[in-house]
Amino acid sequence: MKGIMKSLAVTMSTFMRRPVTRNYPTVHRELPERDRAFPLLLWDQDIDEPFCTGCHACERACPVECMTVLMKDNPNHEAQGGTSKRRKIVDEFWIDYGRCMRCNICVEVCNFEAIAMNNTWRGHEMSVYDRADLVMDLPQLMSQSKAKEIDEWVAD
Amino acid sequence: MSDGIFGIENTWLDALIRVQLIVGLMTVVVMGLIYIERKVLARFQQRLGPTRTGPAGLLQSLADALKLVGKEDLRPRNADPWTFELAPYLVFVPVFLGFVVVPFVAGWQVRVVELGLIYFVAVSSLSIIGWIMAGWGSDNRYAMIGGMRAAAQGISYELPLVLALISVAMVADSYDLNQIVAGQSKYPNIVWQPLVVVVFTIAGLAELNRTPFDIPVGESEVVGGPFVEYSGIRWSFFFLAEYAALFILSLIFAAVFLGGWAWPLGEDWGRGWQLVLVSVKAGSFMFLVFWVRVSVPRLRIDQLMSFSWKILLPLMLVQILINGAVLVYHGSLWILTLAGLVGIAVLVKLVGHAVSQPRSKVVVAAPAEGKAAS
Amino acid sequence: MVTEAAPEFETQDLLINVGPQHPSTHGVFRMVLEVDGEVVKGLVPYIGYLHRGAEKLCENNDFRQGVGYMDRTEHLAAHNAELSYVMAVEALAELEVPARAQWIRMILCELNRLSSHFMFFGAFGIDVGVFGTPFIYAWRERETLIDLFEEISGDRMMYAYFRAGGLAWEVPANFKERVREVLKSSRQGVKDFDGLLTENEIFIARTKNVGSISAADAIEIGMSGSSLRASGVDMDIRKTEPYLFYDQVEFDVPLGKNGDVFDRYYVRLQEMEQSMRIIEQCLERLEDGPIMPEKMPRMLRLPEGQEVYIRTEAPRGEYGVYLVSKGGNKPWRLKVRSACLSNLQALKQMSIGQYVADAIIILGSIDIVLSEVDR
Amino acid sequence: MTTDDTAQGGDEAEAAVAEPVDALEDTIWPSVNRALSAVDVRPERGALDLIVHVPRANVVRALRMLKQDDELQFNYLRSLTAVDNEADGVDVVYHLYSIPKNLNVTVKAMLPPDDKVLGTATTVWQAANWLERETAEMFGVRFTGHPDPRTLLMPEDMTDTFPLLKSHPFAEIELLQGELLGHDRNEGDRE
Repeated sequence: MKGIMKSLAVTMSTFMRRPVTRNYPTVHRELPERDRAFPLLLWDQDIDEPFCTGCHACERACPVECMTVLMKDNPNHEAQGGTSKRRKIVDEFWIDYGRCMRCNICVEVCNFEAIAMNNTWRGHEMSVYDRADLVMDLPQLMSQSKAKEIDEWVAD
Repeated sequence: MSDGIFGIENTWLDALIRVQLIVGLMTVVVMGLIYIERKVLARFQQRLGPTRTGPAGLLQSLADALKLVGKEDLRPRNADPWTFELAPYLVFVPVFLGFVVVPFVAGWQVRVVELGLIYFVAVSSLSIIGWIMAGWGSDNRYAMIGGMRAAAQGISYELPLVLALISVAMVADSYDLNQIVAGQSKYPNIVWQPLVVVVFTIAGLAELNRTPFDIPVGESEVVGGPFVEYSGIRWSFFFLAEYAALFILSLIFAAVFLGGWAWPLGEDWGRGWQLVLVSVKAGSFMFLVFWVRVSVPRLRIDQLMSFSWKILLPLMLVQILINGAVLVYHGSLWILTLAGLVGIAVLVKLVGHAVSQPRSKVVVAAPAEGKAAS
Repeated sequence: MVTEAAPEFETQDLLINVGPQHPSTHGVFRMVLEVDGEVVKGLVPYIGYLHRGAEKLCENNDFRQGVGYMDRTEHLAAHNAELSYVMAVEALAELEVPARAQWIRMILCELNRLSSHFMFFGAFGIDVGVFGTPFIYAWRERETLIDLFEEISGDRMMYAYFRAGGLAWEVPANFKERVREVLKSSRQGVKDFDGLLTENEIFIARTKNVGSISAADAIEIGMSGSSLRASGVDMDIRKTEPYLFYDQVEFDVPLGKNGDVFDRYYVRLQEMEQSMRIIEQCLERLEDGPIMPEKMPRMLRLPEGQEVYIRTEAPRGEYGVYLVSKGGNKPWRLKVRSACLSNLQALKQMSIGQYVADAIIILGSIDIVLSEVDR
Repeated sequence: MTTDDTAQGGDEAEAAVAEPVDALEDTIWPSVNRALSAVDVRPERGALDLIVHVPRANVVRALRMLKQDDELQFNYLRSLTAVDNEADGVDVVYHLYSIPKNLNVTVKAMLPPDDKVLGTATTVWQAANWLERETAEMFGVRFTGHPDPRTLLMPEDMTDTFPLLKSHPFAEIELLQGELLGHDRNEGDRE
């Protein structure tokens, strides 16, 4: 019976300890800065346009091919009297969050630092009823960064 | 004791009101018990338990009840209709019948029955039939195995339970629960019969199908046992029966062994104090059951059987023999206490012996010499 | 007077289908038990429910993209899976991995062994019958470990953190304090499990001499890891063929004696203490430095016609990666040697003649992870 | 061992076939050669272990010799798989390990693409049972004498297509992300 008494002692000792439950929906745990929810595009606040120039680097590097990018000439370019130095700008950009495996390779290959991993809770709370709604188009991808909700972390 | 409750003369009406009182009390207590168990088990596991429904989760049992009532009451296509439908009643009703003899407080007893203890044992063994019917009726292999296991366990642990109650009745020399409790005003029966208390707890756990004896309903093996095919209100009957049985067993334990409402100056401090006494004693038995449920693994069916037949039963027979000898020759009751303590030591040694094959001493190997030559 | 023989009642064995949805098959695993009463007479395992063709997919992805798939082939110890794959690529490309990266890899692999073994104890405790307590203890410890992994790589279970040549990025600044903090709580977790189960008479009665397998049979069937060492075979790849810096840290290899369920449980419990010992030593040896070799080619191409079979000691046994390359940046053939697949082959031999309840425990004691079995 | 201290000796081995036999002195080739003297085998230096090519006919005999040879004692079959080399057939690869001696060797048998049949190794190690079933269903190799030739991971009736062959195509992605937009979703109501 000694062993059974020992087991009872262990459970009694945990009876005395403070519960470790995190009340998720009511209390949102503070996410580490490196948290990788889903990739999203970053907004260049001072020239008021996305960093992304639509160069397809991430689209080619993606293992699961969950991105589609279209490029166009930048109307806001200096040659046409605009303020931006980017000659090309992203026209259309879709990421299928249903296929993305969050491996962070797109962030590593992007040489304009235009894409980063969403490290906010909104990036995690993405449940939808229809799989097609998981395909994020350009406005959706840029919405959080445009609203300055993202301080992105990108490995140096 | 006034012959009718609230002074009603017509016995039929009086009996009906008492039964209604019991049913009302029971459903409230069982709902509360489910909630308390979930909270206590959670605390044992450093969790919070139900917190979402109502303040601190108090409405959890109500929510469960509403959900179960709302659920569709399924029956497998080729299940045997009658046995499947009637099984829950045969499990649920005997437990309620047991409440007739339970001595809550001095005056409050549904009916003072001369052979109260025998009546309780007889009634509580009826529910085994219900388990077998549920197992056989629902045409599911897991349920079948669960049902057979429930029958084997129920019967083989009925005997130590009965013998335990008989040996206590010998000491208190009466079967009427009221007398048994009244006789304990100076010394509770646990003093005279320590071994019987241990055996009663073990057999009680087995009757309730509680860990370490929850073999018929072991989720990891038979996925819920006999009531795997049940759903909705029918399933909740099984669930309520389990908690009602726990409640009645803890009340009987408090009454028979810890002196019920009598022991520390129960008579002269009036009903309020008696109520406190009974609830503390019953509560401590229930807390012990929850505590064991959280910390002890489940026995295998053959170990369970051999434990009852080879260890509990012989011990109980010897105990009754000693009781008889001491009581017939009017020896002092303290010999019984001594015999009981020796019995417990023997029980512990037997369990230790049954388990103590030489445990493999783990040899820590010296690091392998040389690196891999490919 | 010849009494006519009693009619021979032909008893029929019961076929019980355990899984693929069953509380204790640890994933989508199905076995059909042929049961006579309570005794198991036959057992036919069915696997393949979780087969995603990881090996075929890896043939279509280059060496950086493949790391993500390797996590998915071993979801409880993704670091160990990535390690084998990455070491295979480095062996073929003859990349020189800096010391700091190797120490960090060792620490993360051992931490992942802890979290994987905690998962084993949690699930095994429920199989044996304790109502949920081991599982919640396991989850309490795993949560602290997984929070640490999230702070380092950003993901809870699918890290994709190792890269051919080193690590994807630097560990956070407070890495050492965080690891020591997590170790403190893991030590408490191991103490809880030891107290709760190891000496419990009912646990011993349930697991002693159940489903035992001899050393010769275990070797014959190709078992590996704790299940093999529980039968007394001294084979731990960290000792016999040391990789990373395992030859520069001292630790012991616990062995069982009669290869039953209790030994498999107890060997894993002691392995956790050894892992913590290793992590302590690694933390002292960890010093600053680069985590990637300087001259890393932008697009990693492997030499023509080379092949290598790298094996490392994952929590469940030998996790091997057999990489064949015919030049280019994609592997020609990538075979993942799964420890659980070989360990599972012994299930039938261990379970015949035991009770139904024991067959469930024996399955639990092998600690299978279906994503590794089915790849 | 770490990849930097190469235990293979100084000279860099050039193409496998033309390798002078004595260059493999430091590996276990001499003892393997002695053990397999009855079989004509061709050694090759692998990145980590020694590779021995054995003709298809007497692979099982060679494996049994390696297992029973008391100086080598390869009593542990690490892994068994196949490599599809398209034109020049399928290589069946056996990775062996000797627990007492702590030695490793890789045995390879080359099968012509049209006649992929080979003796079963389950008579030598039981470990080969499931590994051969998986190789059979993935590469179409038929192991004669296998005790239980059912499929392992594939569904029972899928015995005609062999996924891991190079000829088996990768499935196309059903819908490129852009086309999903055909799903009529008016802009701007997303927020």
